[in-house]
Amino acid sequence: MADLVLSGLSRRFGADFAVSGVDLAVTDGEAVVLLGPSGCGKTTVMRMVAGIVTPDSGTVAIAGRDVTDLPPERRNVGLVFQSYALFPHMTVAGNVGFGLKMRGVRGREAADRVARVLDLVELSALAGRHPRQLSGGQQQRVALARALVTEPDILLLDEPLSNLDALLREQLREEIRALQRRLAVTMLYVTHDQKEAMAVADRVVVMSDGRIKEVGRPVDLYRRPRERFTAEFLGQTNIVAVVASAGRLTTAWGERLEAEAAVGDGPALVSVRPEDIVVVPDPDGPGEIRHVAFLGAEVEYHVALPGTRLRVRRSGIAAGLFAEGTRVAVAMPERVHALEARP
Amino acid sequence: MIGAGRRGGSRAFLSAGLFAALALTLLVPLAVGFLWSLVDPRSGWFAPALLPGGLATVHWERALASPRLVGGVLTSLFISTVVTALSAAIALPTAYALAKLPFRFKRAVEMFVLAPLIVPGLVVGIGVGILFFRLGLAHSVPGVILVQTVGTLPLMIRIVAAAIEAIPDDLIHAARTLGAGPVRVGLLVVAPLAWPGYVAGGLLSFVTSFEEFEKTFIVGSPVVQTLTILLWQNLGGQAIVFPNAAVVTFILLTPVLLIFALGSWLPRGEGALAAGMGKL
Amino acid sequence: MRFAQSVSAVAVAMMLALPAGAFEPVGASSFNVRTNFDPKAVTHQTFEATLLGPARAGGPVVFYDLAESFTPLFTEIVIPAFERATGIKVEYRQVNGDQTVQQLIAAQRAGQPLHVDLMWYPNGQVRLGTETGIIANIPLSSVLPNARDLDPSAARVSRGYEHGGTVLPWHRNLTAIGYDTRTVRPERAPRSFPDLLAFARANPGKVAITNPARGGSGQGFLESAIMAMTTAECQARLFDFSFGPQDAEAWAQGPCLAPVVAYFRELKPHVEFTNGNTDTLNLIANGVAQVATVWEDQVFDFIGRGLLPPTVRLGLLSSGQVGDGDGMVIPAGTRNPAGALLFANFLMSDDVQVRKLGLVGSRTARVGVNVSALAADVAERLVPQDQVVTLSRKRIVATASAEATKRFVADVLQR
Amino acid sequence: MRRLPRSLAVALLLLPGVGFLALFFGTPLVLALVASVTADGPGAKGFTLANYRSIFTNRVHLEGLVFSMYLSVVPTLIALAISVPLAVALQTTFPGRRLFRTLYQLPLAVPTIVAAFLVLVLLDRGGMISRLLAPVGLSLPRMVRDEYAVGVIVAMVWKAVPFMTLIIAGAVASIPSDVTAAARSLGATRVAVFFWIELPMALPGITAATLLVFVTSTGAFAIPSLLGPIYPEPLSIQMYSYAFVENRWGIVSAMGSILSLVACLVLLAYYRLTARVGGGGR
Repeated sequence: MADLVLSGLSRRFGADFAVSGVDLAVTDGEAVVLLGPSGCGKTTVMRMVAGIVTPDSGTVAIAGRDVTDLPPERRNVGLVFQSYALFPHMTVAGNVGFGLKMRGVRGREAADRVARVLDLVELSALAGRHPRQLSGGQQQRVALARALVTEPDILLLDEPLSNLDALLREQLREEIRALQRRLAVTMLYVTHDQKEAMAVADRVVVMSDGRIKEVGRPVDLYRRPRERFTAEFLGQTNIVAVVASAGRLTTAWGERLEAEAAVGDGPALVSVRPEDIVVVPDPDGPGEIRHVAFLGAEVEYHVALPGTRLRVRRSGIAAGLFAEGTRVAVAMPERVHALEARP
Repeated sequence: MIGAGRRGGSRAFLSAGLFAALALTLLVPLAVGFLWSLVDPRSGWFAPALLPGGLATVHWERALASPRLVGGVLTSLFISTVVTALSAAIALPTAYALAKLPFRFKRAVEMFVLAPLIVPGLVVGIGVGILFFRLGLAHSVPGVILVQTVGTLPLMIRIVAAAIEAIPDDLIHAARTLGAGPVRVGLLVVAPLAWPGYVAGGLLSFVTSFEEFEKTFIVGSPVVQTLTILLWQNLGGQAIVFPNAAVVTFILLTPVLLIFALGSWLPRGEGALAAGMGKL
Repeated sequence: MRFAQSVSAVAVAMMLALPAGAFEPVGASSFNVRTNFDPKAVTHQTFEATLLGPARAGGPVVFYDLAESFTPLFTEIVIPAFERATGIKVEYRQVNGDQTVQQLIAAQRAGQPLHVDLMWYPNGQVRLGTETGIIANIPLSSVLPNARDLDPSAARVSRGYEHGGTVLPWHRNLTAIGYDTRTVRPERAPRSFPDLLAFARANPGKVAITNPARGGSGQGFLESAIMAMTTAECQARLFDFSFGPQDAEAWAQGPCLAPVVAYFRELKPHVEFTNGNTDTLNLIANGVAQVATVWEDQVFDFIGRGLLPPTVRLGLLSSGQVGDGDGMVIPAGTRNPAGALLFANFLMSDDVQVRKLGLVGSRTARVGVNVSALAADVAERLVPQDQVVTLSRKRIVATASAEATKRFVADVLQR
Repeated sequence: MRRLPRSLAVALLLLPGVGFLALFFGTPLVLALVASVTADGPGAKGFTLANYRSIFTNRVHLEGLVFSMYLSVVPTLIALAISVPLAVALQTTFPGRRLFRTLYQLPLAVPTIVAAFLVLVLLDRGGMISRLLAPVGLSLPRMVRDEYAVGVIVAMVWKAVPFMTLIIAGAVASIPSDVTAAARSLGATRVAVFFWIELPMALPGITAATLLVFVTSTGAFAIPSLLGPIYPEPLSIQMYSYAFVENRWGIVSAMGSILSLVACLVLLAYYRLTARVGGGGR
């Protein structure tokens, strides 16, 4: 168990920066998720923590010790890959026991520890199988067990669920979260899936173009993003142009809103989540429903308003399903969150 | 990607070590061989002299003026080219069947295709020699081409089969639904997509044919005189004559070097080769 | 070249001469070659007149050469001269003699004869070639005008096998002892088998002996040892052409060879056996071997080509050393026997016979050829003439030699 | 056009390749097999096992067979010991890697006779290396025509290493980098990764390369003929002289059949080995 400090990490591949000036501190036992679109550098950061990629500049410190120049085998990290990266020529038990063997742990002790961690991931019955005889979910559990058995200082997971189908993905992400809590292991988790990130993380690190955009608790980043990128990447949102004047915000169709925090006068942007907007049929309303998508538990409407177009979500159809072409009145939440960026 | 520290460092040592080993095992022998081709016959090169008593180009001049040697170069190039083309043409359907179609006795067919690589060339040569006398193919260029193809076809089939295996079935199915018959699928979809296999298999076939000795010697010599046969005559058959052997060696290496330069410009060939031969 | 003149001279002579001594098949009632001329009409006098026309009609003469060192002599001198004189093309091919014999046999059996008109033929295979019928039964030694003065011991016998003249002894050669005067003064060079053993003991690793199984210089050395060490009784049939393989095996496995085997066993720890005639010569050039078993013509040729130091000299052991020479044959499958006969005759001409001695150290079997005009620096690359006269011996029958070699491998090398 | 029955289609596709090999490889092999049990010599006819018997009773033949095996096994093992680390080293990036990867393959295309020639020129007594060492008072042990066939082995290894390395490097390259990275993160050093991960995962390629080199060495003729000791002679050389000097094709065919049999046994052993290593599932 240990904390992790990255300072000024940079790495080029060819002429391009894959990672540029990344600073991050992860406290002991914390679960931090690196979130961003593919190519944003999150995997490279993780690989520099693992020691698979060497940084051009900057340092990595685990438990207060500078490990930047240490090879992977001397960092005591556990690594889980999107591809599982199981050793095809070893059984499940052989895979899980590999790290112990490398540390000179043998015999009874090794067997006990392998059995315990297999129990933890509920795979005891499959200990004698080879990886190719397992399903994807089982394989990833083996990879997890293999990474945990050596009691690593840091558990690193690189898109661990991306090769699994949706249902399994949700199930396994809960398991990972529960395990991490139970073992109180420091975890760095890389994903491009915002739901997964929010479900797993104590804190989320949003990355783009090799840099950290924003760091925060999932709820904060979702409700009160500073950056437009964060707002748009974490779930769906409506970016609405407003004009601020003495703390009051006015939309293009004349609705007046209140800002959560002080906003300087002049044009501004606010992020309004689709589920926070209410529409009701009103022949004189400013909006018109242009598109309706029935999603089961929810209905999504695309509403045209003067100068903009809003995405609105309602749960259930208790209030009825509005047809395309219906004129509606729009109710924004009373208090909205203004982004730092201005139009 | 894995490095024990900041990039650089130990990789320079690795590089230096590998190139030193290469120089010692390849460059030095070839340089000494080349010196032998330049020994002046008037002074010779006798122990304990470290260098020849004098240098002369007389061995080269004589070789390049010799119709036998020039003929040998042409014969070798012609035979190797035809062998490669023949192997490539014959290999495609069989490789496709092995790669994509399920059928009974597939394992047996695979082993049979492998067998010519397993049986020593001398044995194949002697057996084929007996047969070719009956067919009237002995001591003829077609006979040599056929017996060399026995050695190159298994390589080509295996390597091309591995390349075809890597082609997604969906592509073939898509082409069929778009109206291409089996033959056109083979020529327009499978063959172009299997080209890394053809590159690797073609290079290997050409080189194998070019340097082949035992089978050609038994079936073709003395009427068909490839470069390796001429080399044998200067080195072992009747006499070991270092300067002549050295000249023939370097004449033989020239096209080989060209082929290699060509090969290194064609990417992915190596991977296809390894895929074909990596598992028998 | 004198040849062109001789063609016209003979043509003139032909008009005056009467046909004499027609040529008959050897050992059979008919010829085993197809000819487009009448063999009965070919005499020394009518030779060229009868053959030139059919030879020119027969296409190029395909000629197989089994020796590496003669290539320049053939391709640069002899063949161009022959082509100029007769207008008949010669296709030259260098071959492996033993392999070609097998191919001729296989081709003959398959009924698809190999196209070769004249072949320099390995003399150890004359028995096999005659028995399998691949050699044309034309008595070359008596047919060719230029062969009229052959040494009688060479004309009809090759390595103890009597072939009746089908093999033309165009080349004579000696196995000898070579030594490098950089390290061995001529008076210290071994002159006898005991000398050689003593020298080898005193200079371990400095004597190179060609493996008799891999080279004639070694096999000749073994034959010379047999001649020197076995009883007269044991040698009784060594020049008897009826000494077949079974007889030879019994003889070689019997008590006769015991002293020879004993000698080689004593010699073995102190010498280096090599993989062939030229392998031995390269050891001399490398400064490793000081004394070695060699062929006279190869030493001569290698010195001339800068492959052996000019300090190497030759000598024969005092108990005598054997020599012989591969001869020319016309294969039964020839398509141009007339051309082959003309070319073979040309090879036996004075001029070719003299030039090949000066160029490649190949002696002549013709007694009438004057070879005394050799330059001194050329002559010293050969075995001294007095030793040739007194110490050169005929080779024993090939069957005995082959079986003795097997005994050598089993009882000397194997231990 | 009607669709061909599947089995007919397969047969038609297989025909060119398999038919060619059946005609020009299978038939001669059968002919050789027949010749090996047919009595030799002029006029001799009929079935005999004498040829095979003589291989196992005549000491010159038997020791030749053993020597053939020696000349197959030893160069193969040495080439293996060089090729596997080299193949792994080639996976890392280093300055001049592309050039090296082209150059090291060169001996692949050099005829075996040339390899023998270069060894003869360099390593024979009084050869280039001896001459270089002589001034400093060192001398080379006998490496050509010596009883351990060092020169033969050097030439064969020189020829085999590029071929083996090429195949093994391909096999190692196909190991996903994630797998080796996972092993490193689990505490395996570079060396441990080699022995525990890369070696076993590349095993099919390694054994395939081993097999092919073994077989090539078994039938090698030119190299032992030029560099080998004068006794024993490997079967390949004995075959040559029986065939072309003595005209005894029966024993030649028998020796060839024995060599082919050995090769087939090694092939079967290969299948057993790879089936076991890769085993455990489908």
